[in-house]
Amino acid sequence: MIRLTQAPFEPGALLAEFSRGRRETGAIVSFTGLVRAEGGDSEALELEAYPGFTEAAIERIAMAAKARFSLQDLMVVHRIGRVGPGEPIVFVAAAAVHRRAAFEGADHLMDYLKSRAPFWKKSIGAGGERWIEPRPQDYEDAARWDERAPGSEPAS
Amino acid sequence: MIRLTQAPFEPGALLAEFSRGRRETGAIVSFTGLVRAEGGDSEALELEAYPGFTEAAIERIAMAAKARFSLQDLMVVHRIGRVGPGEPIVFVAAAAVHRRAAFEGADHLMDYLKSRAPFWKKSIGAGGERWIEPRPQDYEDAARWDERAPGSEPAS
Amino acid sequence: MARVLLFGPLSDIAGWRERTVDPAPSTLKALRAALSAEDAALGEALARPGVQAAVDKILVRGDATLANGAEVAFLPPMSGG
Amino acid sequence: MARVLLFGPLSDIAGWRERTVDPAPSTLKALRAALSAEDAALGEALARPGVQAAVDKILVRGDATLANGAEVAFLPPMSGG
Repeated sequence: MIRLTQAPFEPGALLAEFSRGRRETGAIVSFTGLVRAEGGDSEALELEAYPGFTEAAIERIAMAAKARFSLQDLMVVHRIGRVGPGEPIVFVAAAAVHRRAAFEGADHLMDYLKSRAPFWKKSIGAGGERWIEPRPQDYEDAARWDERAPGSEPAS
Repeated sequence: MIRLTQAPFEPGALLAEFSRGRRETGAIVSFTGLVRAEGGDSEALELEAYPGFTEAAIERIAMAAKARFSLQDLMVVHRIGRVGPGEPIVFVAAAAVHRRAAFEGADHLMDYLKSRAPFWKKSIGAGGERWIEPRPQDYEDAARWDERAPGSEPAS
Repeated sequence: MARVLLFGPLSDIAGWRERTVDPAPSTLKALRAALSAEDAALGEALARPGVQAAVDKILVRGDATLANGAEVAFLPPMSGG
Repeated sequence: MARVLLFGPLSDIAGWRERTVDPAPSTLKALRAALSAEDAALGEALARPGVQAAVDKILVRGDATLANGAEVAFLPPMSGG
Protein backbone atom coordinates (compact mmCIF):
# COMPACT_ATOMS: atom_id res chain seq x y z
CA MET A 1 0.00 0.00 0.00
CA ILE A 2 1.53 3.29 -1.20
CA ARG A 3 0.06 6.53 0.15
CA LEU A 4 1.13 10.17 -0.34
CA THR A 5 -0.42 12.51 2.19
CA GLN A 6 -0.54 16.26 2.79
CA ALA A 7 -1.72 15.67 6.37
CA PRO A 8 0.56 14.76 9.30
CA PHE A 9 0.49 11.09 10.34
CA GLU A 10 1.17 9.20 13.56
CA PRO A 11 3.59 6.25 13.12
CA GLY A 12 1.98 4.20 15.90
CA ALA A 13 -1.43 4.38 14.21
CA LEU A 14 0.11 3.22 10.91
CA LEU A 15 1.92 0.29 12.57
CA ALA A 16 -1.33 -0.67 14.34
CA GLU A 17 -3.12 -0.64 10.97
CA PHE A 18 -0.34 -2.64 9.28
CA SER A 19 0.08 -5.27 11.99
CA ARG A 20 -3.61 -6.02 12.62
CA GLY A 21 -4.66 -9.62 11.98
CA ARG A 22 -1.25 -10.81 10.75
CA ARG A 23 -1.57 -14.34 12.05
CA GLU A 24 0.91 -15.82 9.52
CA THR A 25 3.52 -13.07 9.86
CA GLY A 26 6.57 -13.75 12.02
CA ALA A 27 8.29 -10.36 11.72
CA ILE A 28 7.30 -6.76 11.10
CA VAL A 29 9.89 -4.00 10.70
CA SER A 30 8.83 -0.38 10.56
CA PHE A 31 10.86 2.70 9.75
CA THR A 32 9.81 6.25 10.60
CA GLY A 33 11.78 9.21 9.27
CA LEU A 34 11.34 12.56 11.01
CA VAL A 35 12.45 16.13 10.29
CA ARG A 36 14.81 16.93 13.15
CA ALA A 37 14.05 20.21 14.92
CA GLU A 38 17.74 20.90 15.65
CA GLY A 39 16.87 22.97 18.70
CA GLY A 40 14.70 25.33 16.67
CA ASP A 41 17.34 25.95 14.00
CA SER A 42 15.86 23.60 11.44
CA GLU A 43 13.66 24.71 8.62
CA ALA A 44 10.47 23.29 7.25
CA LEU A 45 10.66 21.04 4.22
CA GLU A 46 8.46 21.36 1.17
CA LEU A 47 8.07 18.15 -0.81
CA GLU A 48 6.84 18.03 -4.35
CA ALA A 49 5.68 14.81 -6.01
CA TYR A 50 4.33 14.12 -9.51
CA PRO A 51 0.93 12.65 -8.65
CA GLY A 52 0.42 9.28 -10.31
CA PHE A 53 4.01 9.06 -11.53
CA THR A 54 5.54 9.13 -8.02
CA GLU A 55 3.20 6.47 -6.59
CA ALA A 56 3.76 4.26 -9.66
CA ALA A 57 7.55 4.55 -9.30
CA ILE A 58 7.39 3.63 -5.59
CA GLU A 59 4.95 0.80 -6.35
CA ARG A 60 7.40 -0.68 -8.88
CA ILE A 61 10.28 -0.68 -6.42
CA ALA A 62 8.01 -2.02 -3.66
CA MET A 63 6.90 -4.93 -5.85
CA ALA A 64 10.52 -5.71 -6.72
CA ALA A 65 11.50 -5.60 -3.03
CA LYS A 66 8.57 -7.85 -2.14
CA ALA A 67 9.78 -10.48 -4.60
CA ARG A 68 13.47 -10.07 -3.79
CA PHE A 69 13.08 -10.40 -0.01
CA SER A 70 10.02 -12.72 0.02
CA LEU A 71 7.95 -10.14 1.84
CA GLN A 72 4.31 -10.81 2.64
CA ASP A 73 3.35 -7.15 2.56
CA LEU A 74 4.70 -3.60 2.42
CA MET A 75 3.36 -0.20 3.41
CA VAL A 76 4.77 3.18 2.37
CA VAL A 77 3.34 6.47 3.60
CA HIS A 78 5.07 9.67 2.52
CA ARG A 79 4.26 13.26 3.36
CA ILE A 80 4.08 15.80 0.54
CA GLY A 81 3.74 19.56 0.81
CA ARG A 82 4.99 21.42 3.89
CA VAL A 83 6.50 19.27 6.68
CA GLY A 84 7.44 21.07 9.89
CA PRO A 85 10.38 20.47 12.27
CA GLY A 86 9.81 17.43 14.53
CA GLU A 87 7.19 15.90 12.23
CA PRO A 88 7.31 12.40 10.70
CA ILE A 89 7.90 12.58 6.95
CA VAL A 90 8.03 8.91 5.87
CA PHE A 91 6.82 5.58 7.22
CA VAL A 92 7.70 2.17 5.79
CA ALA A 93 6.65 -1.23 7.13
CA ALA A 94 7.56 -4.71 5.91
CA ALA A 95 6.00 -8.03 6.96
CA ALA A 96 7.71 -11.39 6.46
CA VAL A 97 7.91 -14.90 7.84
CA HIS A 98 11.40 -14.34 9.28
CA ARG A 99 13.07 -11.27 10.69
CA ARG A 100 16.05 -10.94 8.33
CA ALA A 101 13.75 -10.55 5.32
CA ALA A 102 11.65 -7.92 7.11
CA PHE A 103 14.74 -5.92 8.13
CA GLU A 104 16.31 -6.09 4.69
CA GLY A 105 13.06 -5.25 2.90
CA ALA A 106 12.44 -2.10 4.98
CA ASP A 107 16.10 -1.06 4.85
CA HIS A 108 16.26 -1.50 1.07
CA LEU A 109 13.04 0.38 0.46
CA MET A 110 14.20 3.32 2.61
CA ASP A 111 17.52 3.54 0.79
CA TYR A 112 15.61 3.73 -2.47
CA LEU A 113 13.12 6.28 -1.18
CA LYS A 114 15.90 8.53 0.16
CA SER A 115 18.00 8.53 -2.99
CA ARG A 116 15.96 7.74 -6.09
CA ALA A 117 12.26 8.26 -5.46
CA PRO A 118 10.60 11.00 -7.55
CA PHE A 119 10.36 13.75 -4.96
CA TRP A 120 11.77 17.26 -5.12
CA LYS A 121 12.48 18.75 -1.77
CA LYS A 122 13.34 22.21 -0.57
CA SER A 123 14.08 23.65 2.84
CA ILE A 124 12.22 26.80 3.76
CA GLY A 125 13.55 29.08 6.48
CA ALA A 126 14.37 32.63 7.44
CA GLY A 127 17.26 32.53 4.96
CA GLY A 128 14.98 31.73 2.04
CA GLU A 129 14.40 28.56 0.10
CA ARG A 130 16.94 25.98 -1.05
CA TRP A 131 16.50 22.82 -3.14
CA ILE A 132 17.99 19.71 -1.54
CA GLU A 133 19.87 16.90 -3.26
CA PRO A 134 20.43 13.46 -1.68
CA ARG A 135 23.51 13.24 0.58
CA PRO A 136 26.45 11.22 -0.83
CA GLN A 137 25.68 8.77 2.01
CA ASP A 138 22.19 8.24 0.54
CA TYR A 139 23.66 7.20 -2.82
CA GLU A 140 26.14 4.89 -1.08
CA ASP A 141 23.37 3.32 0.99
CA ALA A 142 21.31 2.69 -2.14
CA ALA A 143 24.30 1.24 -4.00
CA ARG A 144 24.66 -1.46 -1.31
CA TRP A 145 21.73 -3.25 -2.96
CA ASP A 146 22.93 -3.14 -6.56
CA GLU A 147 23.40 -6.56 -8.13
CA ARG A 148 26.97 -7.77 -7.94
CA ALA A 149 28.91 -10.25 -10.02
CA PRO A 150 28.80 -13.74 -8.44
CA GLY A 151 31.67 -14.25 -6.03
CA SER A 152 32.30 -10.55 -5.44
CA GLU A 153 32.39 -9.32 -1.86
CA PRO A 154 29.43 -7.40 -0.48
CA ALA A 155 30.13 -3.77 0.43
CA SER A 156 30.42 -3.41 4.20
CA MET B 1 13.30 0.96 28.63
CA ILE B 2 13.14 -2.82 29.21
CA ARG B 3 9.76 -4.35 30.04
CA LEU B 4 8.71 -8.00 30.53
CA THR B 5 4.96 -8.48 30.40
CA GLN B 6 2.51 -11.34 30.96
CA ALA B 7 -0.21 -9.38 29.16
CA PRO B 8 -0.58 -9.14 25.36
CA PHE B 9 0.61 -5.87 23.81
CA GLU B 10 -0.24 -3.93 20.66
CA PRO B 11 2.86 -2.91 18.62
CA GLY B 12 1.24 0.27 17.31
CA ALA B 13 0.57 1.53 20.83
CA LEU B 14 4.21 0.87 21.79
CA LEU B 15 5.53 2.70 18.71
CA ALA B 16 3.20 5.61 19.48
CA GLU B 17 4.58 5.72 23.03
CA PHE B 18 8.19 5.49 21.83
CA SER B 19 7.94 8.06 19.03
CA ARG B 20 6.03 10.75 20.92
CA GLY B 21 7.84 14.09 21.23
CA ARG B 22 11.05 12.96 19.47
CA ARG B 23 11.86 16.32 17.95
CA GLU B 24 15.60 15.63 17.66
CA THR B 25 15.27 12.09 16.29
CA GLY B 26 15.68 11.56 12.56
CA ALA B 27 14.98 7.81 12.41
CA ILE B 28 12.99 5.25 14.38
CA VAL B 29 13.12 1.55 13.54
CA SER B 30 10.77 -0.90 15.23
CA PHE B 31 10.72 -4.66 15.14
CA THR B 32 7.74 -6.79 16.11
CA GLY B 33 8.06 -10.56 16.39
CA LEU B 34 4.90 -12.66 16.31
CA VAL B 35 4.06 -16.31 16.91
CA ARG B 36 2.87 -17.54 13.50
CA ALA B 37 -0.44 -19.39 13.59
CA GLU B 38 0.57 -21.74 10.73
CA GLY B 39 -3.03 -22.23 9.71
CA GLY B 40 -3.99 -23.48 13.16
CA ASP B 41 -1.15 -26.02 13.36
CA SER B 42 1.08 -23.92 15.56
CA GLU B 43 1.28 -24.34 19.28
CA ALA B 44 1.34 -21.81 22.06
CA LEU B 45 4.70 -20.80 23.50
CA GLU B 46 5.48 -20.62 27.18
CA LEU B 47 8.32 -18.26 28.06
CA GLU B 48 10.17 -18.35 31.31
CA ALA B 49 12.42 -15.51 32.47
CA TYR B 50 14.48 -15.05 35.63
CA PRO B 51 12.95 -11.85 37.01
CA GLY B 52 15.59 -9.24 37.71
CA PHE B 53 18.37 -11.25 36.05
CA THR B 54 16.73 -11.29 32.60
CA GLU B 55 15.97 -7.57 32.56
CA ALA B 56 19.52 -6.79 33.77
CA ALA B 57 21.04 -8.95 31.02
CA ILE B 58 18.93 -7.23 28.34
CA GLU B 59 19.71 -3.82 29.84
CA ARG B 60 23.46 -4.50 29.57
CA ILE B 61 23.24 -5.45 25.90
CA ALA B 62 20.92 -2.51 25.22
CA MET B 63 23.39 -0.07 26.80
CA ALA B 64 26.24 -1.56 24.74
CA ALA B 65 24.15 -1.29 21.55
CA LYS B 66 23.25 2.31 22.40
CA ALA B 67 26.93 3.22 22.62
CA ARG B 68 28.03 1.11 19.64
CA PHE B 69 25.42 2.49 17.23
CA SER B 70 25.07 6.02 18.74
CA LEU B 71 21.42 5.45 19.51
CA GLN B 72 19.39 8.11 21.28
CA ASP B 73 17.02 5.62 22.88
CA LEU B 74 15.93 1.98 22.90
CA MET B 75 12.77 0.16 23.95
CA VAL B 76 12.42 -3.59 24.51
CA VAL B 77 9.11 -5.22 25.42
CA HIS B 78 9.03 -9.01 25.75
CA ARG B 79 6.14 -11.30 26.58
CA ILE B 80 6.63 -13.93 29.28
CA GLY B 81 4.27 -16.77 30.22
CA ARG B 82 1.84 -18.21 27.68
CA VAL B 83 1.84 -16.58 24.21
CA GLY B 84 -0.81 -17.79 21.77
CA PRO B 85 -0.62 -18.27 17.98
CA GLY B 86 -0.86 -14.98 16.08
CA GLU B 87 0.20 -12.90 19.09
CA PRO B 88 3.14 -10.46 19.23
CA ILE B 89 5.91 -11.80 21.46
CA VAL B 90 8.64 -9.16 21.24
CA PHE B 91 8.88 -5.47 20.33
CA VAL B 92 12.10 -3.51 19.91
CA ALA B 93 12.45 0.14 18.89
CA ALA B 94 15.59 2.20 18.28
CA ALA B 95 15.83 5.98 17.82
CA ALA B 96 18.82 7.69 16.20
CA VAL B 97 19.83 10.78 14.27
CA HIS B 98 20.32 8.83 11.03
CA ARG B 99 18.57 5.78 9.64
CA ARG B 100 21.52 3.39 9.31
CA ALA B 101 22.19 3.55 13.07
CA ALA B 102 18.53 2.95 13.89
CA PHE B 103 18.34 -0.07 11.55
CA GLU B 104 21.58 -1.59 12.82
CA GLY B 105 20.71 -0.99 16.47
CA ALA B 106 17.32 -2.72 16.21
CA ASP B 107 18.70 -5.54 14.06
CA HIS B 108 21.58 -6.16 16.45
CA LEU B 109 19.37 -6.15 19.52
CA MET B 110 16.96 -8.63 17.95
CA ASP B 111 19.76 -11.00 16.99
CA TYR B 112 20.91 -10.92 20.59
CA LEU B 113 17.42 -11.39 22.01
CA LYS B 114 16.72 -14.35 19.73
CA SER B 115 19.94 -16.23 20.48
CA ARG B 116 21.43 -15.24 23.83
CA ALA B 117 18.86 -13.55 26.05
CA PRO B 118 17.98 -15.38 29.28
CA PHE B 119 14.64 -16.88 28.30
CA TRP B 120 13.61 -20.53 28.31
CA LYS B 121 10.91 -21.33 25.86
CA LYS B 122 8.70 -24.32 25.27
CA SER B 123 6.01 -25.07 22.74
CA ILE B 124 2.76 -26.43 24.14
CA GLY B 125 0.38 -28.33 21.90
CA ALA B 126 -1.74 -31.44 21.54
CA GLY B 127 1.46 -33.49 21.25
CA GLY B 128 2.72 -32.32 24.65
CA GLU B 129 5.43 -29.88 25.62
CA ARG B 130 8.86 -29.39 24.07
CA TRP B 131 11.73 -27.08 25.07
CA ILE B 132 13.05 -24.96 22.19
CA GLU B 133 16.66 -24.07 21.41
CA PRO B 134 17.66 -21.22 19.10
CA ARG B 135 17.79 -22.14 15.38
CA PRO B 136 21.30 -22.39 13.85
CA GLN B 137 20.28 -19.29 11.83
CA ASP B 138 19.81 -17.37 15.08
CA TYR B 139 23.40 -18.10 16.15
CA GLU B 140 24.68 -17.12 12.69
CA ASP B 141 22.69 -13.89 12.78
CA ALA B 142 24.12 -13.03 16.21
CA ALA B 143 27.67 -13.87 15.09
CA ARG B 144 27.43 -11.20 12.35
CA TRP B 145 28.04 -8.60 15.05
CA ASP B 146 31.05 -10.18 16.72
CA GLU B 147 34.15 -8.02 16.64
CA ARG B 148 36.44 -8.86 13.74
CA ALA B 149 40.13 -8.33 13.19
CA PRO B 150 40.78 -5.09 11.26
CA GLY B 151 40.83 -5.71 7.51
CA SER B 152 38.80 -8.91 7.65
CA GLU B 153 35.71 -9.13 5.46
CA PRO B 154 32.28 -8.87 7.02
CA ALA B 155 30.12 -11.96 6.76
CA SER B 156 27.48 -11.50 4.06
CA MET C 1 -2.62 20.94 -27.35
CA ALA C 2 0.02 19.56 -24.96
CA ARG C 3 0.23 20.05 -21.19
CA VAL C 4 3.71 20.79 -19.90
CA LEU C 5 4.67 20.25 -16.22
CA LEU C 6 7.85 21.43 -14.54
CA PHE C 7 9.12 20.03 -11.25
CA GLY C 8 11.58 21.10 -8.57
CA PRO C 9 13.99 23.92 -9.46
CA LEU C 10 12.78 23.97 -13.09
CA SER C 11 9.55 25.74 -12.10
CA ASP C 12 11.55 28.37 -10.18
CA ILE C 13 13.62 29.06 -13.31
CA ALA C 14 10.60 29.25 -15.62
CA GLY C 15 8.31 31.07 -13.22
CA TRP C 16 5.52 28.59 -13.95
CA ARG C 17 4.69 25.04 -12.96
CA GLU C 18 2.16 24.02 -15.57
CA ARG C 19 1.02 25.38 -18.90
CA THR C 20 -0.45 24.32 -22.21
CA VAL C 21 1.20 24.62 -25.60
CA ASP C 22 -1.36 24.85 -28.38
CA PRO C 23 -1.15 23.32 -30.92
CA ALA C 24 0.95 20.47 -29.55
CA PRO C 25 4.36 20.21 -31.20
CA SER C 26 4.65 16.88 -33.03
CA THR C 27 7.69 15.70 -31.07
CA LEU C 28 9.38 16.17 -27.70
CA LYS C 29 12.35 17.70 -29.51
CA ALA C 30 10.08 20.28 -31.15
CA LEU C 31 8.48 21.06 -27.77
CA ARG C 32 11.92 21.62 -26.21
CA ALA C 33 12.82 23.95 -29.09
CA ALA C 34 9.57 25.91 -28.67
CA LEU C 35 10.09 26.31 -24.91
CA SER C 36 13.72 27.27 -25.45
CA ALA C 37 12.81 29.89 -28.06
CA GLU C 38 10.48 31.57 -25.54
CA ASP C 39 12.82 31.27 -22.53
CA ALA C 40 16.53 30.60 -23.16
CA ALA C 41 17.26 30.04 -19.43
CA LEU C 42 14.59 27.34 -19.25
CA GLY C 43 15.86 25.78 -22.49
CA GLU C 44 19.34 25.57 -20.99
CA ALA C 45 18.02 24.10 -17.71
CA LEU C 46 16.03 21.44 -19.59
CA ALA C 47 19.19 20.39 -21.46
CA ARG C 48 21.23 19.85 -18.26
CA PRO C 49 22.43 16.33 -17.51
CA GLY C 50 20.06 14.43 -15.23
CA VAL C 51 16.92 16.22 -16.42
CA GLN C 52 14.51 13.53 -17.59
CA ALA C 53 11.29 13.83 -19.57
CA ALA C 54 8.09 11.81 -19.11
CA VAL C 55 5.33 11.64 -21.69
CA ASP C 56 1.97 10.64 -20.23
CA LYS C 57 3.79 9.65 -17.01
CA ILE C 58 6.23 7.31 -18.80
CA LEU C 59 9.93 8.23 -18.83
CA VAL C 60 11.30 8.62 -22.36
CA ARG C 61 14.90 8.67 -23.52
CA GLY C 62 15.77 10.70 -26.58
CA ASP C 63 12.93 11.96 -28.74
CA ALA C 64 9.27 10.89 -28.76
CA THR C 65 6.22 11.78 -30.79
CA LEU C 66 3.52 13.74 -28.99
CA ALA C 67 -0.16 12.96 -29.51
CA ASN C 68 -2.68 15.75 -29.16
CA GLY C 69 -3.49 16.09 -25.43
CA ALA C 70 -0.12 14.64 -24.35
CA GLU C 71 1.16 15.45 -20.87
CA VAL C 72 4.89 16.18 -20.87
CA ALA C 73 6.75 16.46 -17.56
CA PHE C 74 10.33 17.64 -17.15
CA LEU C 75 11.94 16.06 -14.09
CA PRO C 76 15.21 17.40 -12.67
CA PRO C 77 17.39 15.04 -10.58
CA MET C 78 15.16 13.58 -7.88
CA SER C 79 15.89 14.53 -4.27
CA GLY C 80 14.41 11.43 -2.72
CA GLY C 81 12.05 11.73 0.23
CA MET D 1 19.38 -21.07 54.39
CA ALA D 2 19.86 -20.79 50.61
CA ARG D 3 17.14 -20.42 47.96
CA VAL D 4 17.66 -22.58 44.89
CA LEU D 5 15.94 -21.79 41.56
CA LEU D 6 15.82 -24.06 38.53
CA PHE D 7 14.96 -22.82 35.02
CA GLY D 8 13.84 -24.37 31.76
CA PRO D 9 14.16 -28.16 31.44
CA LEU D 10 15.98 -28.40 34.80
CA SER D 11 12.74 -27.90 36.72
CA ASP D 12 11.06 -30.63 34.66
CA ILE D 13 13.86 -33.02 35.61
CA ALA D 14 13.79 -32.13 39.31
CA GLY D 15 10.02 -31.81 39.63
CA TRP D 16 10.43 -28.47 41.42
CA ARG D 17 11.20 -24.95 40.42
CA GLU D 18 12.22 -23.34 43.70
CA ARG D 19 13.17 -24.64 47.14
CA THR D 20 15.25 -23.77 50.16
CA VAL D 21 18.23 -25.68 51.48
CA ASP D 22 18.68 -25.16 55.20
CA PRO D 23 21.30 -24.65 56.49
CA ALA D 24 22.96 -23.10 53.42
CA PRO D 25 25.97 -25.08 52.18
CA SER D 26 29.11 -22.97 52.47
CA THR D 27 29.98 -23.18 48.76
CA LEU D 28 28.29 -23.65 45.38
CA LYS D 29 30.23 -26.91 45.02
CA ALA D 30 28.83 -28.20 48.30
CA LEU D 31 25.30 -27.18 47.23
CA ARG D 32 25.69 -29.10 43.95
CA ALA D 33 26.88 -32.16 45.92
CA ALA D 34 23.91 -31.94 48.31
CA LEU D 35 21.39 -31.63 45.43
CA SER D 36 23.10 -34.48 43.57
CA ALA D 37 23.02 -36.75 46.64
CA GLU D 38 19.25 -36.27 46.88
CA ASP D 39 18.54 -36.56 43.12
CA ALA D 40 21.19 -38.13 40.88
CA ALA D 41 19.33 -37.22 37.65
CA LEU D 42 19.30 -33.55 38.68
CA GLY D 43 22.96 -33.74 39.70
CA GLU D 44 23.84 -35.05 36.26
CA ALA D 45 21.71 -32.38 34.51
CA LEU D 46 23.39 -29.60 36.52
CA ALA D 47 26.81 -30.86 35.41
CA ARG D 48 25.97 -30.76 31.69
CA PRO D 49 27.95 -28.34 29.49
CA GLY D 50 26.19 -25.02 29.04
CA VAL D 51 24.46 -25.06 32.43
CA GLN D 52 25.46 -21.87 34.23
CA ALA D 53 25.01 -20.86 37.86
CA ALA D 54 24.12 -17.43 39.20
CA VAL D 55 24.57 -16.41 42.84
CA ASP D 56 22.39 -13.47 43.86
CA LYS D 57 21.66 -12.89 40.14
CA ILE D 58 25.36 -12.71 39.17
CA LEU D 59 26.78 -15.41 36.90
CA VAL D 60 29.67 -17.27 38.53
CA ARG D 61 32.25 -19.53 36.92
CA GLY D 62 33.70 -22.37 38.95
CA ASP D 63 33.05 -22.37 42.67
CA ALA D 64 31.76 -19.57 44.93
CA THR D 65 31.11 -19.13 48.62
CA LEU D 66 27.47 -18.87 49.64
CA ALA D 67 26.36 -16.39 52.30
CA ASN D 68 23.36 -17.24 54.43
CA GLY D 69 20.25 -16.22 52.49
CA ALA D 70 21.99 -16.58 49.11
CA GLU D 71 19.86 -17.09 46.01
CA VAL D 72 21.36 -19.67 43.67
CA ALA D 73 19.93 -20.13 40.17
CA PHE D 74 20.85 -22.88 37.74
CA LEU D 75 20.43 -21.75 34.13
CA PRO D 76 20.41 -24.24 31.26
CA PRO D 77 21.36 -22.99 27.76
CA MET D 78 19.16 -19.98 27.03
CA SER D 79 16.58 -20.29 24.27
CA GLY D 80 16.40 -16.63 23.45
CA GLY D 81 13.06 -14.92 23.12
